[in-house]
Amino acid sequence: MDRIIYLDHAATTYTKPEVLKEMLPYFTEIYGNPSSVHSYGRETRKALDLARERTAKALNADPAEIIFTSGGTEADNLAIIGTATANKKKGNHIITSSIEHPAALHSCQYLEKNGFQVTYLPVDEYGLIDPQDVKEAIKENTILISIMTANNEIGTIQPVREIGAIAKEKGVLFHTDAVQAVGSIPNDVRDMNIDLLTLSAHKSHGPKGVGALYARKGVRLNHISHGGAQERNRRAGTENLPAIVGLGKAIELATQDIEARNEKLRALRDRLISGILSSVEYTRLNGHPTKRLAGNSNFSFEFIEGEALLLSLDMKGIAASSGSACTSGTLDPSHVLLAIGLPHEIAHGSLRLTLGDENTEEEIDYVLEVLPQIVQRLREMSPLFNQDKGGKIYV
Amino acid sequence: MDRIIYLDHAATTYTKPEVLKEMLPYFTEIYGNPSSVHSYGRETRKALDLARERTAKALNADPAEIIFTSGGTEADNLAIIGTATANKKKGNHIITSSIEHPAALHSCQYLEKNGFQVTYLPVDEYGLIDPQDVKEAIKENTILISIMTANNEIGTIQPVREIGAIAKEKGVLFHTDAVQAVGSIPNDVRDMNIDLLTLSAHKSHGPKGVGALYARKGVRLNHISHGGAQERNRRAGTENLPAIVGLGKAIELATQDIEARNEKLRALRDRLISGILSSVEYTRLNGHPTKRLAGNSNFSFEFIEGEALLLSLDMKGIAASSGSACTSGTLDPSHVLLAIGLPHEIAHGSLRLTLGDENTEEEIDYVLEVLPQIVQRLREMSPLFNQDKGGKIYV
Amino acid sequence: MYSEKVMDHFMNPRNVGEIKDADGIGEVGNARCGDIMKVYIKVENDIITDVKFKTFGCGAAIATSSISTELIKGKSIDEALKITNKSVAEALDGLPPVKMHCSMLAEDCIKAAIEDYRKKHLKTEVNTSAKESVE
Amino acid sequence: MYSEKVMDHFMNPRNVGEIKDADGIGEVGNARCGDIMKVYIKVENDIITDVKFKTFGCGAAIATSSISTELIKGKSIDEALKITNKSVAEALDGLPPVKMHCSMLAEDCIKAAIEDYRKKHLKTEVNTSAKESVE
Ligand SMILES: Cc1ncc(COP(=O)(O)O)c(C=O)c1O
Ligand SMILES: Cc1ncc(COP(=O)(O)O)c(C=O)c1O
Repeated sequence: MDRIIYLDHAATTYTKPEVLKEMLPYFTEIYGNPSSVHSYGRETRKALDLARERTAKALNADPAEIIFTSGGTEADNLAIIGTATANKKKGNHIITSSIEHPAALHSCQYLEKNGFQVTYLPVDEYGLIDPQDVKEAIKENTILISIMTANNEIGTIQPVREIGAIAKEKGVLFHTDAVQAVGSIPNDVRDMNIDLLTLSAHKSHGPKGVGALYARKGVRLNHISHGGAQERNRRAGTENLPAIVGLGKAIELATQDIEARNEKLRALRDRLISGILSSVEYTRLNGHPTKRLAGNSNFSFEFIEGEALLLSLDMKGIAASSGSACTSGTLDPSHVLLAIGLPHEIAHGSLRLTLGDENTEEEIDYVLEVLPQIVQRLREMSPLFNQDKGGKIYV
Repeated sequence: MDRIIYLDHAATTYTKPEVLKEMLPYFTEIYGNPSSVHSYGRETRKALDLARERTAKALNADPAEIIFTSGGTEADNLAIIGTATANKKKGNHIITSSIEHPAALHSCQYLEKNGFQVTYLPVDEYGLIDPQDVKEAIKENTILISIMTANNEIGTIQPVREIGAIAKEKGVLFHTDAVQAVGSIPNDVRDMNIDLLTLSAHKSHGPKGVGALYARKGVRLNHISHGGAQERNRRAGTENLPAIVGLGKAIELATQDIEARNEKLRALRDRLISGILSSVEYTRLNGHPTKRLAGNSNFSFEFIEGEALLLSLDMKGIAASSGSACTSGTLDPSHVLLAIGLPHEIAHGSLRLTLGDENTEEEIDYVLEVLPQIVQRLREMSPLFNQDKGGKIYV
Repeated sequence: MYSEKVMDHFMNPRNVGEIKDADGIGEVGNARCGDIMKVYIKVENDIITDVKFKTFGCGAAIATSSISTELIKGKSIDEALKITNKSVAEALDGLPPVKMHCSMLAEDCIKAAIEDYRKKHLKTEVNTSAKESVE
Repeated sequence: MYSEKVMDHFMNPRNVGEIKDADGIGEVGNARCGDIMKVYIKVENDIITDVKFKTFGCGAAIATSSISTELIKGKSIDEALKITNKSVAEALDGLPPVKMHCSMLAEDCIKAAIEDYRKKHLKTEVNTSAKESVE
């Protein structure tokens, strides 16, 4: 294989040529500072406005409700820390889940160190949150519920609409990290009673280093970056114009034809899932069988470790990722895999294959050809694996 | 004039074609996540390392001392808030100046609300800080001195080396915001005893939305963004690779041939300054006559308001900026102009013309031709101006 | 940022100047805040027959000064008093939100000039009667 | 990320397997942390004549297992004991900082196998004398 088969779309995606094309003039020709009075500045302000309109439209929001940030991480930080500190007179309790992205989880942990209380809701074996749990966790002093729309590792899609309805009924703010969901499932913030929503361009064929927070009009929000009065004083720093233009275009494209794209992705994904489950024993699919992102698959292969698997796949031209600790240099494997109940040793042997538009059936078939051999080779090296005893010698 | 004469380089600059060229592959071809194990990720990690080396080299720093951020604002926030909170056991007093960029000033004000004490040192009529003042302001509990290398409005260059020596002698951390200085004056962090230094790519012909903080090895620094463990756990969020590549290249270019570039800029700037001062009465140059950035000029024209001036210049194809409040929609004019002792009404009538490589003598001469007429026209409309009485009827 | 109409009134302001023997003069704003507007009116039979202004301020301040003088010229005092910052902004095809205070300036200044006219007018009458009684 | 040498030892690990009648067996690490290494040695006249390993772990763990077995094969026990995590990493042309703990695994495991050998060896002697005294 000369070409690389890229199956790591949940990590990041390439910037689409038509997106890049819209960005290019803003590097070298229309480069003014949008805050400037002169015509160079005004041109860029127009582009900023257009990107804001496109982003708002994709979410059924109002342009004034869109705040551009440096990415999903900053948007999550702003949503959680910004609302918590702005609403602390109303209460100091936050509800989130145990499978959020670190950008949300660590924001909550930061708040815990600063006088807030956080409830981390458990999930079931598929990674699903029970809306009833959310409802029961709400207390007098609850000010914010932050639950991701879809999980970045196992792809499980949460009952966002139900949670939104509960939040509204109880008068609690509801934030959702939709970084993985945008372009994969429709996100209508009005219809779903979402008060704050995080997105990031580079997960949907936009550029890296730019994201957005939708914050419903009237939501009290403190800025978390200190400096100029950009973004109506909600986010300081010279606007990253080319990237913002790219985000606008990418989100516009990503939220078109979702169903057609998903159909294709789902077919490929299901081919991959059933192929792997039927050809590799001691393997499980992580995440929900149907309530999952169309492009996401996530497996655990017993007796082997994820990074070794990734390296082996890479040697065969397949780019993937893992929830193994050894990919990050820490010792604990993915908090998401632990939260759905996997024992550490099985969580370590996980593999995430996330598909995108450009993947083909041939590529999937190639993966199905090489993956079983790779798993077999690693198992043969593993002291945990004993063919004779049916493999199950670990505890 | 069909072409626009761009004299707003301190606000932002275009991305140089050779910088953009290096960035392009990282949008569409080499787009992996640097944290990924596979070869796509490894390629991007290499590019990240190269950008880090280039940036470090430009400052005489070590690559491990460079933290990439989303811009100068975030780097200032990280430097000031990150060191203050990490060192608060040692003390809670910070020294800064009254003419810092809002990114630094507002970070200090945020800290003041959170239990820190801040001394805002005054400046003289040229915008200079007296190192003796810094020395005398240091108390038992002083943990940080943050003084910008060069001012973004009036271009005054501070005695950074002297301040660095004092900081070192007293064992206090020294941060400098060098956003405007990089590429204009050499910044050797070892030689000048700088512990932390902020830079931003878009001020030096690099892309917007990316900056860097140099933080000397051993400096205690809390991260201020919460999420992934990128940048050795000092800055969370997927690395903005194309922009970081662009920053590395831009900083490399900007720190080459500084003297040759400055010579040209200085000649143009001095032509502009002497031309304006000799042809427009009731006008003053703001900032230091010689200790100023080679490309910076800043004037106050009595009896008129800055935004009206900018609009008029814009109609003549000249892009400039002002320290007037009316460009920002607030009421108070630039805190920098007030700090150097200008009365409000004069500060309102200020104009900043900042030059770059591509400006020519012809452009300067054109400005010298149209500016006096514009000022005259606005003065004739102004109730403050009375030709007969020598103009001085305001109080 | 600005509408074409604003730019037109900024670049070609109508009624700039002073009226030496004005019947009413209004001055509002202050140099500290970056805008001062001064309006001079001539009034005959309750009709504003002439109006001039001088303004220190931003583009929007100059444009609103210009349009507001146009709006009241030839109008009766009562009609002129109906001017509001909204009508001024509308006449300019809108103003950016951060500039709405400039249209306030125009409204206030026109009203100040009329008040001054009325005061003087009244004063003249009072003075006249005072004079009469003294003589 | 990894040197060519690491990748070579990862893709073509030397001495993979088990020795049924090993003289010493070492096992370190645990599945919780994501790496377990098991080393089997045959010893004759104080010389390690054969060595095999099985490893559950990342690329670096497998490569360090492989190289460390190569490093001790044919060596005397004393020489083998001189192995350190540094020498293992150097033999692989270096390891990324976050992976240095993997080279610890190899060092510890080799030492554990030798200790096991010595214990058994000693035990055998003790047992022998015990047997003798019983008989
Ligand atoms: C669910 C989720 N939230 C937040 C982020 C952070 O986004 P970014 O990398 O743009 O900072 C990511 C991706 O890294 C993600 O998958
Ligand atoms: C001195 C100074 N510091 C900080 C900044 C902020 O940098 P950025 O726009 O990259 O956030 C600027 C420019 O806006 C500046 O001139």
